[in-house]
Amino acid sequence: MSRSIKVDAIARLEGEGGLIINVKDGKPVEIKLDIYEPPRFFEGFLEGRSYKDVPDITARICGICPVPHQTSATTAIEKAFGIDIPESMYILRKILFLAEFVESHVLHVFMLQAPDLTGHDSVISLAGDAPDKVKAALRMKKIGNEVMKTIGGRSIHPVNLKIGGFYSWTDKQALMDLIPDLEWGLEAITEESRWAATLPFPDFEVDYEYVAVHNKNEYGVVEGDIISSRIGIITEEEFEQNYLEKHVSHSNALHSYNSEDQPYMVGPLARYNLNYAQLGDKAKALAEELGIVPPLNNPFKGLLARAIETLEAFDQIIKLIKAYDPQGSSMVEYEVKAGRGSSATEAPRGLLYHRYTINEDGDVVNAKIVPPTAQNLARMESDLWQLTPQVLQKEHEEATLDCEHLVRSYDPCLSCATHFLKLDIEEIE
Amino acid sequence: MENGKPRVAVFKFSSCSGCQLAILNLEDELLDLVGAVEIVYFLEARRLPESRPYDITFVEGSVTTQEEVERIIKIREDSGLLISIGSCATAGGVQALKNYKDVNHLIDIVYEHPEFIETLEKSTPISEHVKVDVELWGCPVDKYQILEAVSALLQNRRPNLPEHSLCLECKALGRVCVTVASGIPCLGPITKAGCGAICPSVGRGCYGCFGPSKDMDLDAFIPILRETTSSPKEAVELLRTICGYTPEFEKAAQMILEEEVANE
Amino acid sequence: MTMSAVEDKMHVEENAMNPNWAVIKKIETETVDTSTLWLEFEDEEVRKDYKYSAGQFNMLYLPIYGESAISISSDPDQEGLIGHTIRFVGNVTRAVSRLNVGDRISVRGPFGTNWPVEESKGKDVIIFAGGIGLAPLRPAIYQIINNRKDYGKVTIVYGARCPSDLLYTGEYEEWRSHDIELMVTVDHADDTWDGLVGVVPMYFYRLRPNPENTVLWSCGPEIMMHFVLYEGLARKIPDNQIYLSYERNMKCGVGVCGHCQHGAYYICKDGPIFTYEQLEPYFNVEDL
Amino acid sequence: MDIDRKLIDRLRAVPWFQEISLEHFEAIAQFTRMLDLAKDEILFREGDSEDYIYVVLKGRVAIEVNSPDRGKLRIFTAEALDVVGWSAVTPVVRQRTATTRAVVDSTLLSIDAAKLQQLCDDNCDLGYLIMSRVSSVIAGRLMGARMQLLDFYGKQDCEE
Amino acid sequence: MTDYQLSINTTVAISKPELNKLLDVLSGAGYKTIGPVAKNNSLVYEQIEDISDLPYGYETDQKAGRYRLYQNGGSEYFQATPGASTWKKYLTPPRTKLFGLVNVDNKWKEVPVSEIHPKYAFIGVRPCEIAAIKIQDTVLIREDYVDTLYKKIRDELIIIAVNCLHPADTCFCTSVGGSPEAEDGYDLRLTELDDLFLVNIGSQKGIDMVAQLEYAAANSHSLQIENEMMSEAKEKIKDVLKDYKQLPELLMNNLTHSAWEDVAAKCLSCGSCTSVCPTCFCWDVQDVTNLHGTETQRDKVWDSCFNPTFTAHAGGGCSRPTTTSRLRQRITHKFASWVEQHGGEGCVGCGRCIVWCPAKIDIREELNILQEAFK
Repeated sequence: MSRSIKVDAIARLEGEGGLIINVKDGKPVEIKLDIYEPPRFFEGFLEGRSYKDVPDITARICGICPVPHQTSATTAIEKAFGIDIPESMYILRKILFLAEFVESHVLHVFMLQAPDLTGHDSVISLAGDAPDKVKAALRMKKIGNEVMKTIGGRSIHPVNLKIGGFYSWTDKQALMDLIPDLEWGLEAITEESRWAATLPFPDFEVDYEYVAVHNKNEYGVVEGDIISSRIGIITEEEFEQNYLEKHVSHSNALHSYNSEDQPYMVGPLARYNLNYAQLGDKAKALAEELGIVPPLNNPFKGLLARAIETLEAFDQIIKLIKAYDPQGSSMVEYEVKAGRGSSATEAPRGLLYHRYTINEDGDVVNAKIVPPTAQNLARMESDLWQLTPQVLQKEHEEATLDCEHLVRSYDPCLSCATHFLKLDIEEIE
Repeated sequence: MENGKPRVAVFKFSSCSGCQLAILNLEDELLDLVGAVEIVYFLEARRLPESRPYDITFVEGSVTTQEEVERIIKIREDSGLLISIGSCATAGGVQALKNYKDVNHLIDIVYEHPEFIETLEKSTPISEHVKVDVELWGCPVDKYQILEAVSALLQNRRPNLPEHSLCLECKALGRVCVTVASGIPCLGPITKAGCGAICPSVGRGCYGCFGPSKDMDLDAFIPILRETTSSPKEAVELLRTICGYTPEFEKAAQMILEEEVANE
Repeated sequence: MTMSAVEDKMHVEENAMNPNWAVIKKIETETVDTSTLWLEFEDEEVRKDYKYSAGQFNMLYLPIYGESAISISSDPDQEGLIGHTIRFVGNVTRAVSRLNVGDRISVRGPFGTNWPVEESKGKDVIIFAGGIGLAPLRPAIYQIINNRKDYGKVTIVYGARCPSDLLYTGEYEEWRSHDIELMVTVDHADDTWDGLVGVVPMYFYRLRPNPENTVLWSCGPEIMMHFVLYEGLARKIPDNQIYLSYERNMKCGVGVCGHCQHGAYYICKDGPIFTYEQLEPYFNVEDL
Repeated sequence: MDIDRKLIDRLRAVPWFQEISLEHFEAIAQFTRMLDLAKDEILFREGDSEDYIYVVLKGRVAIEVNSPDRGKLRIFTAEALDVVGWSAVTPVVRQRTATTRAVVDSTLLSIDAAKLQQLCDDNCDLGYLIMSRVSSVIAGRLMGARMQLLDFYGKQDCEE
Repeated sequence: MTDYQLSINTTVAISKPELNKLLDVLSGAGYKTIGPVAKNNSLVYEQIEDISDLPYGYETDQKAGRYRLYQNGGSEYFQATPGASTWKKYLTPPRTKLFGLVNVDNKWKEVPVSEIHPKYAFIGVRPCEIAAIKIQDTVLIREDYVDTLYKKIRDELIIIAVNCLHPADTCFCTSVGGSPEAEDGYDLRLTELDDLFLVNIGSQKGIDMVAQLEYAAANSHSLQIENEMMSEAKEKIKDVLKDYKQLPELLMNNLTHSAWEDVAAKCLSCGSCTSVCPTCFCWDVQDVTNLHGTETQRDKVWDSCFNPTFTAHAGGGCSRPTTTSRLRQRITHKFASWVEQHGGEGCVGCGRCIVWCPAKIDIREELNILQEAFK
């Protein structure tokens, strides 16, 4: 008996993709994530562009996580030029960065994944059942956006970040004015996390290799080394030697594999499991209260990691705003020179790696961008191979939803995946 | 139109999804909005089976593949009003930067197996393929312009969208002109208002993401741009950032390139 | 109500831009895209005080849609409803077209200059109107009829694009009965049309005005008025006896928003009706 | 030859003929006659030879051109004292380029164009007078045509 | 010096720090004190609470299309010439609510305007800016029309003028009948000398303010220095406009001259000049509605004769479709038709339109070119 689970267009994803699972005699024989995001060639058209344009152009890779792209690009190029930025700039970048975590995580938790766990087709119908919850989520999301807007002019593709610092300092008072809202957000996410912990997550556990940014001074997101649950800490420069994107025979998509040819996971669960110790007290206290201290190996529970990270983001933003002390020029002086630099940041959906080679005129010689979703793609497919037999006894619709839900729980950002290949959909008899 | 509520769809073409997110970023108005219209297709938020036809269709993204060419024609047939949102949809967007390069070369750079890549030579705006009723510019689109467009359609009036240059908006907001005060190149004088002059607000020049303003004057602008940029390359790249594929900005870039050739 | 709220309220009431509500009492369909709305102010005081002259206009405001300058087309000597003949071509007027009897609309006015109805007593009057341009002239026609013996020969040449575009067709016989020569012409005739064909200025050749004792009033598309003017001047009608009604993008009605400037004039305040003597310096200045 | 006094009086009453001497009126009257047209009766058709020039005395006469794609287009309605068929007395005589139809019962003076032209050729003073009158008719019609071209009132859906 | 009799036109001297006391007096009386602040490489009019907010030790270098603000190590608060900011942003703000309406049971009801506009005290108003405010007065407070909001703000306004001792190269107030020395229209007028401010009293309010300060009678030496510096300043301003008084006739008689095309060739049609002009007043009205069309707010917003929709017709098209026609409108309005409309020219010679034109159009030069061409 054969059966196909086919989702032409998975809803509630960033970007668009489909899913095909072909089953024969109770076992999956083929699983494909069909990414029909057309290629956009960022790495290609960056060639020859001035280094100055890179943050603005790479922001457009993804409307959901422009800040990590901007930050990875900026930091990588700053490394190529040997630029060190002072503390207050780092603080401002981190505030901007974490504000996007708030916006993106809240969007994912409440508007994209929560409908799966509450039996709704969308946040629109969820809003009918639980309007207060949705209103609270919208307000939290708005606060994240407001912080980004205050620093970057707008929350999607903000305009203030530049190589060597910022175009201008953000007025401290303008940020201080947001603190009451942020404090409200901190309370609200605590409350909503308690609710989230009660949601009926499917039983499903996988032994993952987690890979994330690791910063010895803090819960790493903006910059740091790379940590893996398999090989420990490596430098950013070593990333490309250990984790490769390549073609594999069973699929036409670019997949990332570790040096042992195994898929690995990036994203909130990876960060949470690897860097839990560096979370703030408030986050840890809530995690303990909810009984979700690592290890957390259920991909569906990425939602809970996101909730805790949102709390951590609110908490840190408040502290960082208070510590923010803009002085002097908003950008450091530097010299344009030939060089190569790479940087890894944590986009809300996982590790994002940029590497650039710049010539003496400041033009990009080549660019390499490894977005989180590309890295997770092989992992998602592996998970689906494992999940499918478990859900096959369910009604077709329900089984389909479970598979979709699994993909959604990764919060894949398909626009981000700058170089997926188009897959041919095959039906088996 | 069931229950008098217009059926609204949101479609994505080649893009970063940012303009769809702009809709979801209407936090204060979102619940009101979904109450006023019936959102029948908006993949980033929900999917309903059998959603055609649509009264109001928003299209994000540009056309970069043959599949997209065919899809937009179909969507046009299914749609009452078609509104393109964001500069990918109105101008070809950032991915139109590939339009200046050999597409096969680009494929070679990015992909190991070029034979699997299906793409068109150029990234093109929606209006190059089908009739578009309203264009909302910006990268991303301004969420309040989306709201204004929906309000206007619901109320059967003309949407209030500025066509004038960014300079008017910038000055009304009390921003300091970066070209005059700091000698920074700025596309403001030839760019449509609507963004809130955010770039001059942080002390940088406009990079034209809201597209060309109406009745602007390239002959007068090119000398200023050349004077404020250090090289023709910088001037051309500024024009070719987000909306470089618009006829106006493309003409401006050509004028600079031709001038450079003439000077050599 | 707190003190400051009272002050704010006063501020609202004083403001010249504030709405002044009127109710639509009657709607007469004139053509496929033109109707006459008959309005009555809600406020009795306003109703009593409201006086206007032939050729003046009001700013009609429909919330959400905006404001539009509409000339008054009713008889200034008659108390009661105020008529506005509106062609539904713009954002505001198309919204007005969807209104019904009993709906409210705001009316600011009256604004602008008027036809020299009083000053022209004792003279022959020639009126050239085109399309919707007959609307602001109708009040003057009524006033002439009201005092017909005070005027000499009265001639009206009225044209529209096609017979179905003609306004006030039901009143022509009445006008003619008051010893008014009325020529009606259309650009595009159909088979049922047995009247004149051609644009109005062309018919100037049929008139034999005594230039010194003639006033010429014209309202219609600007290009039409220009040709009327040329014909009038060719027949030696003095500059200050030729009156043209101009139209520009009028917003405030009181000559302060700057939109309707034409040379040194604010059309809304110094016009809309000008003598050619006034307009002469700007005549044929392109895109002024 | 009998001189039709009544006809001369009609001619003299036409403003168009002002300043013409009695002698010339008598000559013109020789080749002028009164013509009654019933409603919808055709005076001449497009393609007819140009033989007469007319002056409308009473009623209304429409001048219409037929266009294959737009149908019948009326370009002028002549009323009392208007001149119709002026092209018949211009130097180049073509066939009629328009159709003329009475839209109400009408009376016209019809003047033999060839004879009028001959008369003009023989009498330069009269010829000048007639030709300047013809030219002002042409100028008027030309202006009218031009203005119609401008489409003053803009495009609208008309029940044509 | 309590025995000193203060009256209008008295000049006293105060120490520079005493300006802080004046700010306190004003804010104590409920005034929002606005003055020049160095920001984003320019001077911007913003709220100031302390004299340290003022651009101390700054000067400017300006010419067509260029404004540079830099510190010169000097010790003056008011040496730097103002930037693009004008006082009109407080007197006729870029967007003001005229009224709000809410639809209740299919009937529109007015919602009173609830914005409270503060009482302003402007610190450091230049003589040309006083002239500009006077011009706006003639436009907005007339027999047949009163802009009530403007009048309200204006009636309560306190003007602390400052004489221009360091006019910029783009200044041409003397060419249009002005002077770097404020003659009237202020409550107090400051002249900044090395170590003190000379304060001339222009109104009863001015007397009341000075009475609360530590002041001394201005000595003749200071007054002499003031005089000399004013003369120097006046000399520094080049009298560049030829036949200024002939302009109305000359411009209006040559509306169709081809020279307009030449002048407009450089123009971007961006509207910057009208935005920074302290006398430009054109505005538009817009309805801002809610989604369901049940609430609307009617706003008055700045407009510009360079806005493509400025002369738009209801049925499509516009009266001034070209850059030339729009620039001609601006120039003829400022220098010609304004006289007929409002009894005087619309230009005060502040030079903002020159400095802040990205295309470097210098109105003085352009007027001279036009004059040459029209002769």
